[in-house]
Amino acid sequence: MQKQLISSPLVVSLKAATKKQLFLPIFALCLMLLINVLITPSFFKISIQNGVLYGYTIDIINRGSELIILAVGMTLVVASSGGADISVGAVSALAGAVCVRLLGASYDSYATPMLLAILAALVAGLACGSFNGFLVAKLKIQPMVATLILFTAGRGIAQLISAREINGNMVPGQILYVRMESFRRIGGFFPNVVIPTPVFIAVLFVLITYFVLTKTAIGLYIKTVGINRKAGRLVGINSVLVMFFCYTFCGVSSGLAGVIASSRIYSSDANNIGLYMELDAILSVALGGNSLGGGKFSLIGSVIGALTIQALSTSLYAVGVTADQIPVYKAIVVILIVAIQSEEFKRWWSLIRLHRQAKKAVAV
Amino acid sequence: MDDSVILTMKQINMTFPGVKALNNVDFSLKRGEIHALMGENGAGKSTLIKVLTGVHTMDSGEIYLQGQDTMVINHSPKEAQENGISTVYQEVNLCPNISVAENVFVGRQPLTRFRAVKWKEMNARAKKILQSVGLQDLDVTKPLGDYSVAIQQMVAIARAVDIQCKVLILDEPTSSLDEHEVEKLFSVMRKLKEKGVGIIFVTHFLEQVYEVCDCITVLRNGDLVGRYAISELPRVKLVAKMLGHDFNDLASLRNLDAKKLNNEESVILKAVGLGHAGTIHPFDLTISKGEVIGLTGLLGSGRSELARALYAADHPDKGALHFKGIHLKAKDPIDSMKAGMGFLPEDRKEESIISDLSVRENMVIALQAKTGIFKLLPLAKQNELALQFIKALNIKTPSPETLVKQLSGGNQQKVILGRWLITNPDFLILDEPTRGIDVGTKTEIQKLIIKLAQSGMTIMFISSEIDEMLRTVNRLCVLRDGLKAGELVNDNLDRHQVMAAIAGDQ
Amino acid sequence: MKATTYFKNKMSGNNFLLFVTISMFLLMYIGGILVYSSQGFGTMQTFLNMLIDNAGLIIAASGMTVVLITGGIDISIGSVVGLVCMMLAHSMENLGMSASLSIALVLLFGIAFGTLQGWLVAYLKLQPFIVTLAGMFFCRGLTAVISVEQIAITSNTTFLAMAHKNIKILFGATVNKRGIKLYPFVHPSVIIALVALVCVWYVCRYTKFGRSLFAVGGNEQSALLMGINVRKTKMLAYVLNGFLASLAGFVFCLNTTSGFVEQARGFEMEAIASAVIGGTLLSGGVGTVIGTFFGVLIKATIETYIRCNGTLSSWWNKIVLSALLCFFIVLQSVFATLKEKRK
Amino acid sequence: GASEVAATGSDLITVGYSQVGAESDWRTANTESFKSTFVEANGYKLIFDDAQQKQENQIKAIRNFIQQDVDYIVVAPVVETGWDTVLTEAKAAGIPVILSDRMMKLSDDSLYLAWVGGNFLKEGQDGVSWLNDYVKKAGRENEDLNIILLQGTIGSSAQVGRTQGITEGLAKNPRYKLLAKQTGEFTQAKGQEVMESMLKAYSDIDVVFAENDNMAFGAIDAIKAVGKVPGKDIIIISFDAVHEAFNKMIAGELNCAVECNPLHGPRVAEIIQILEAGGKVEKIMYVDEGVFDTSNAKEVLPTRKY
Ligand SMILES: Nc1ncnc2c1ncn2[C@@H]1O[C@H](COP(=O)(O)OP(=O)(O)OP(=O)(O)O)[C@@H](O)[C@H]1O
Ligand SMILES: Nc1ncnc2c1ncn2[C@@H]1O[C@H](COP(=O)(O)OP(=O)(O)OP(=O)(O)O)[C@@H](O)[C@H]1O
Ligand SMILES: [Mg+2]
Ligand SMILES: [Mg+2]
Repeated sequence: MQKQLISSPLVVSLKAATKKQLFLPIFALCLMLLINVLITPSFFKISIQNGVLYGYTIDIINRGSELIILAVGMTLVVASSGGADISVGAVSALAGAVCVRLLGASYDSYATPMLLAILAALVAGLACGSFNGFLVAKLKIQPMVATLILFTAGRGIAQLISAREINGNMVPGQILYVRMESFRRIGGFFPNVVIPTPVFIAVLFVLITYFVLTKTAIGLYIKTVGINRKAGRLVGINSVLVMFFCYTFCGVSSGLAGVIASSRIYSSDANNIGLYMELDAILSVALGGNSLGGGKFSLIGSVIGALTIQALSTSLYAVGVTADQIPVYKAIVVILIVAIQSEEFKRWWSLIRLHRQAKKAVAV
Repeated sequence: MDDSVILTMKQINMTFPGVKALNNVDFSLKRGEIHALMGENGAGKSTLIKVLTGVHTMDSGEIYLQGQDTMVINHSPKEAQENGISTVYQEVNLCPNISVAENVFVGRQPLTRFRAVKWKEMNARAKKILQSVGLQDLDVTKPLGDYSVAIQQMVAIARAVDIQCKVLILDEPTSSLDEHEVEKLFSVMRKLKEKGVGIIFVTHFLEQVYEVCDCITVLRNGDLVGRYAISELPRVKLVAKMLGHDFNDLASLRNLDAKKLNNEESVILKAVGLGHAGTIHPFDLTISKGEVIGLTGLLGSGRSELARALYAADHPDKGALHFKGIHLKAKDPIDSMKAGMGFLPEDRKEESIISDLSVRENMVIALQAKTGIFKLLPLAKQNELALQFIKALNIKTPSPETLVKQLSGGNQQKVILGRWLITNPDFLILDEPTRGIDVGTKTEIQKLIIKLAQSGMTIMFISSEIDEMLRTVNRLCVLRDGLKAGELVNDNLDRHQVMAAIAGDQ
Repeated sequence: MKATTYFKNKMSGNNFLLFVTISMFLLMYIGGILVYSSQGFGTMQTFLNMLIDNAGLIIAASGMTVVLITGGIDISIGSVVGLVCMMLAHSMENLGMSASLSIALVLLFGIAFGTLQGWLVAYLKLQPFIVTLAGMFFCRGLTAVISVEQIAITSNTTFLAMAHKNIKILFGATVNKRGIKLYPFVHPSVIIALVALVCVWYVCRYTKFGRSLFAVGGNEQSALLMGINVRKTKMLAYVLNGFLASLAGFVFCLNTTSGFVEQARGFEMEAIASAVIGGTLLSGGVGTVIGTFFGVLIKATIETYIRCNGTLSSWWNKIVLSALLCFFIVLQSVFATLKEKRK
Repeated sequence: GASEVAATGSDLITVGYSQVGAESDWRTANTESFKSTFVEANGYKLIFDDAQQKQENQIKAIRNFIQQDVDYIVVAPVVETGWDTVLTEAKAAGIPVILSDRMMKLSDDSLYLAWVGGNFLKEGQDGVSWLNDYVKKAGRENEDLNIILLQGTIGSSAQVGRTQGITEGLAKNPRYKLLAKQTGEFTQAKGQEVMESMLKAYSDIDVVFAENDNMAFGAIDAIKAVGKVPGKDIIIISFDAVHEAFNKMIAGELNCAVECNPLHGPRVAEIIQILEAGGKVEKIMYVDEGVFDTSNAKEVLPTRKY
């Protein structure tokens, strides 16, 4: 045994392990895309129209950007605390509202410089995230319950922020519009760039997160805290801080998603930005092969999960399933994917195979 | 076949990913027999038991029970219980959230005619059963989690003993018990034996084997070494069979350079009136560099609490601690670690093992935390450290990337020990480090402790085994009811003197 | 002396949270009477309205509690309630089924759906959150498949009679501004809810199955090794919950006598919040339906505050509601930590 | 039962208003209209309740109004059905009920006194007749027009009424071809998403009907994204006529917005005054609604209250 261990190079086994976890999510995504091609032959067709890339696949990646960003944040939250942050959708709406309100509705200038407004939105997300983090990490309130507070309040605050002057008084609950073209570039295209900006942002965000997780020990800390908080404390990890970090990070990612979403519609729609996104984000994490019980996680898995979900929605739209009925198909596909990924299914599968082999052997 | 055989296992094979845990193992048990199952850590003892009780599915093999002509395969512990096999598993496997009484009776509560649980009767019966194993006035309505590991262990035993069975399996039940409780357990076992129950007993304490067992089966690396009557296998031979080679006896070991240490200038740690409300009364303690100090006392006397207070695992609310000449105001373990302490806690499952992480990650985590979050140890370095200590501690694992939860209990303990050695602390607290560790390794660990002390590390050693302590420590600190009751210098102590000091009737 | 130790024992562990919940409710309720007496807060009917309005929630939250105790979660119940309403409306209005047949049908559906989810969770070991999230999508979508239009129950007289039945309580009558004497009343749904609550309480407290729920929630591995059929227990928890969700749907439908796609959206969150306020832990192993019942009442009290205030806009409504929720949860956590410290 | 109303105690008339929520600008304008009408200065006390788009909350609110013993209950129902039980309770307590915005389907019409609201069906028809006029003016009468309909949330009365009005109106003209209808759930983002896929599926679209302004804004973006000019290449007609819609019309991106007037408060106050005076009221009362397009947007905008 000793020999075996020395002879098996670590790197190889590491790669094998990650491959194993990612194999099924990737497989599911590919299957999803394959079905799409069968239904819509032009699915993979990408053309350049009006100076930008155009096609179903581009739509999926573009529309999926916010989901990817949210899924990344959600992954860390789930890994460190074994619970989900259900406030991400509402926080996105809130951050979007902050950004739009600061930018103002003028046709020829911003009320606040754009970068500053975006920064403010991210700070708003960060504040919400740290509020959640404080409740979960410090006060030890169960994640879903703690985040339920902002889940309810977030849109209320967003509406409060979305105030506009009507006949002399500020009336909240309005949809505010940004009239400056340059703001739309965040959710659209930069001049002479063929790739949608959200895709850039999402890729950059994933890369930075990945970099942080692999170049510092935070990834290891998160896993440790997610698996055994007490043990983590005794080996010198401040679990409160780690969880706090994860929730705050998730808040920032919600803020970023909110900025993109509001830039797409260049307005602050407190009611609809990020609506039900928390569910999709949690689903992405699960479809990526991650356990919702916390502990080990794969960031890339979640990204693939997010793409799978977006591909699913886009293709259901493409087939012409009505919006109300989409959930039925979504449910079935999701259950199939997670069932195939489950340990138990693998066990059954191998049992069946063994059985067959045994039968064959008898027959021979 | 012999009429009195109640359990036969034949040609049992069991494979885990990367490990052949059992290889054609045979086992049989007679009526009224106490049968010791022996072997090193990772020999396959627990696996054999789990295969028998349906926790694991074996690859191949046959199991027969008396009174049933056909082969029996238990698909679940429930089925095993119904087939008359009652088990105490190695790690305490009870539910901390429900009451003690419920833990004893869950799944078999006394019911009224309308199938309603009779709470009063259940509590009363639980109380009686617990008394029979020596737990007087325990509040059986309190959640089990409120009690210490030892008590939980006794509750688990009480539960198993109470289940009407033909076969009783005890997988290292004594690892967290003190002598008094062990005695109680033995008397219960003897009673059951008289009733004709066959008992499988796993332990790493050789004396206990010779005290109660009739018969020994030895496993090594998943292979059956043999089955022996107790009389034909003296201690030395047993150890040799377990290890597969001869073995220099423990008695030869002794930490000899004890006295020369107690001079003031080499004091490394000094606690003045340190205490933590509710667990340990304020105490004074001075420890010199290179010393091995033992903590001794009865169950629940506060040994762990004292250690935890020193390490700031429970932030002490009274007194002061001077460590390496500075006033250490540690709020959290990390502060103590940075100052140069290490702490191997008592409850492996709850407080040490990070079950879903690999052996490597489990080993380097403490050093990583000490180094700081932004200075990730390079993978090569992590690997090097892990391999070094896997070798040094002789940890049985297919690879450093194996998940630590897949190791046997004893090997998990070694991983944790390795975790702290990697941080190279000045002062290392070991709370029951040898729990569940086989004789061979135990000696290794004791030797290691002495060696580390000689090389300048200061060690606090807590163990329920007095002999082990006497062999390794320079000084013994006696605790009673959360109070530091006195100190004994280990010049020529024997166990009787220590026992007397613990009991408090000098 | 004896009494205090008895009390101390009762207060230990998880009873403590229940105690906190009940006292909080009483405090809040009395506070409400003091502040909003002119808005009719103190009348008996206001209290009964809390029960009438939340009859469905009481049932669904009880079911949720059972699932939470096992360490699971079920976020599909809102959709199940919506679907059940739609099925009832569709079967009685469009298919002309009798009330009893449709009710039996939807209850059966609840059991079947609970079984399916339970099987996926317990036997296929899928994560409960994901399974029931898919269940939520599925039921909501199915509701839309049956009909995207609202269906009102107008022709089934048995059902309507049941829905409109007022069970009068013959004391505590009030006379309103218009000189009309109003007796306090409840709807049959309240009786159903309370009976269901007591049944679930009994099951949890006094049956083997009920006790196994706690063991499984406390530590699944240990429960398995102690000889509990973990998979069956978990599955049954979901079956029971599925049944209760459909019963809640039926009760809900008595209140609204119609089916439409958006009905009972977010109901699961209310159920979870009620259970948690009532001292149930999402991590499993701890909880009582009595606590959950008071959780529902606390939520109802908070809502009644907001209604009696009568000036809050939508946004302030949301913010105040969650601020109160936050206040409550934090207070609960502070109590729990204080107690932990004392130990 | 209105004559039973006795002026007792305080002389303020308490009105309980159960509002749907704050899901759109239209809705907040509607709320504002109530809040500014039923003020103490006018002799009212308003008890406002926001149902957060949930019928069950409205039912709870009505029960609460009965407990608070209000003089009038005004409900803007989330949905049309399912009100019998609670309105029976209100009737038993002798409190008159006035409906706003949406209608209720009730087994017994005596459960409410009056209804005030817009006429969705007529709005739909107005939209089509505007198109008829526009086509005539532009001289495109003999052209086949391909039309896309972006529907609101399916089942909502605005969607049902407008869809009916539009589809019936379009069916009258054989030159109009309704290519597809799909719901954009009344939101800008969904509207854009649906329009994008429509533009992929159909290369030649002439007219888009969006059942509210927000979806129209989304559609405008989707159209711009493929390089077409909204308002010129594709005619866009939307409903509600919120503030921003006027800006879009001024910019020429939106051709027409059919008004859906949210200012119901004064109308309801009128009814209450008549009832208080012991008079009779009509059961159904529509609010005035106009049609605006690029030609008059600029003049109208400053006069808009929402
Ligand atoms: N769940 C598991 N997955 C993979 N391997 C396992 C698992 N459980 C045990 N093993 C392996 O099987 C072998 C036998 O382990 P087992 O627990 O039976 O040892 P043991 O004799 O009980 O040792 P100890 O005295 O330390 O308890 C070990 O090498 C261990 O690594
Ligand atoms: N018989 C008992 N009844 C009730 N509580 C007990 C009993 N024995 C111990 N305890 C509790 O368990 C706690 C744990 O004790 P602790 O772990 O410090 O003991 P220890 O001396 O380290 O012994 P060991 O490590 O062998 O269990 C004690 O603080 C005490 O409150
Ligand atoms: Mg073992
Ligand atoms: Mg101890």
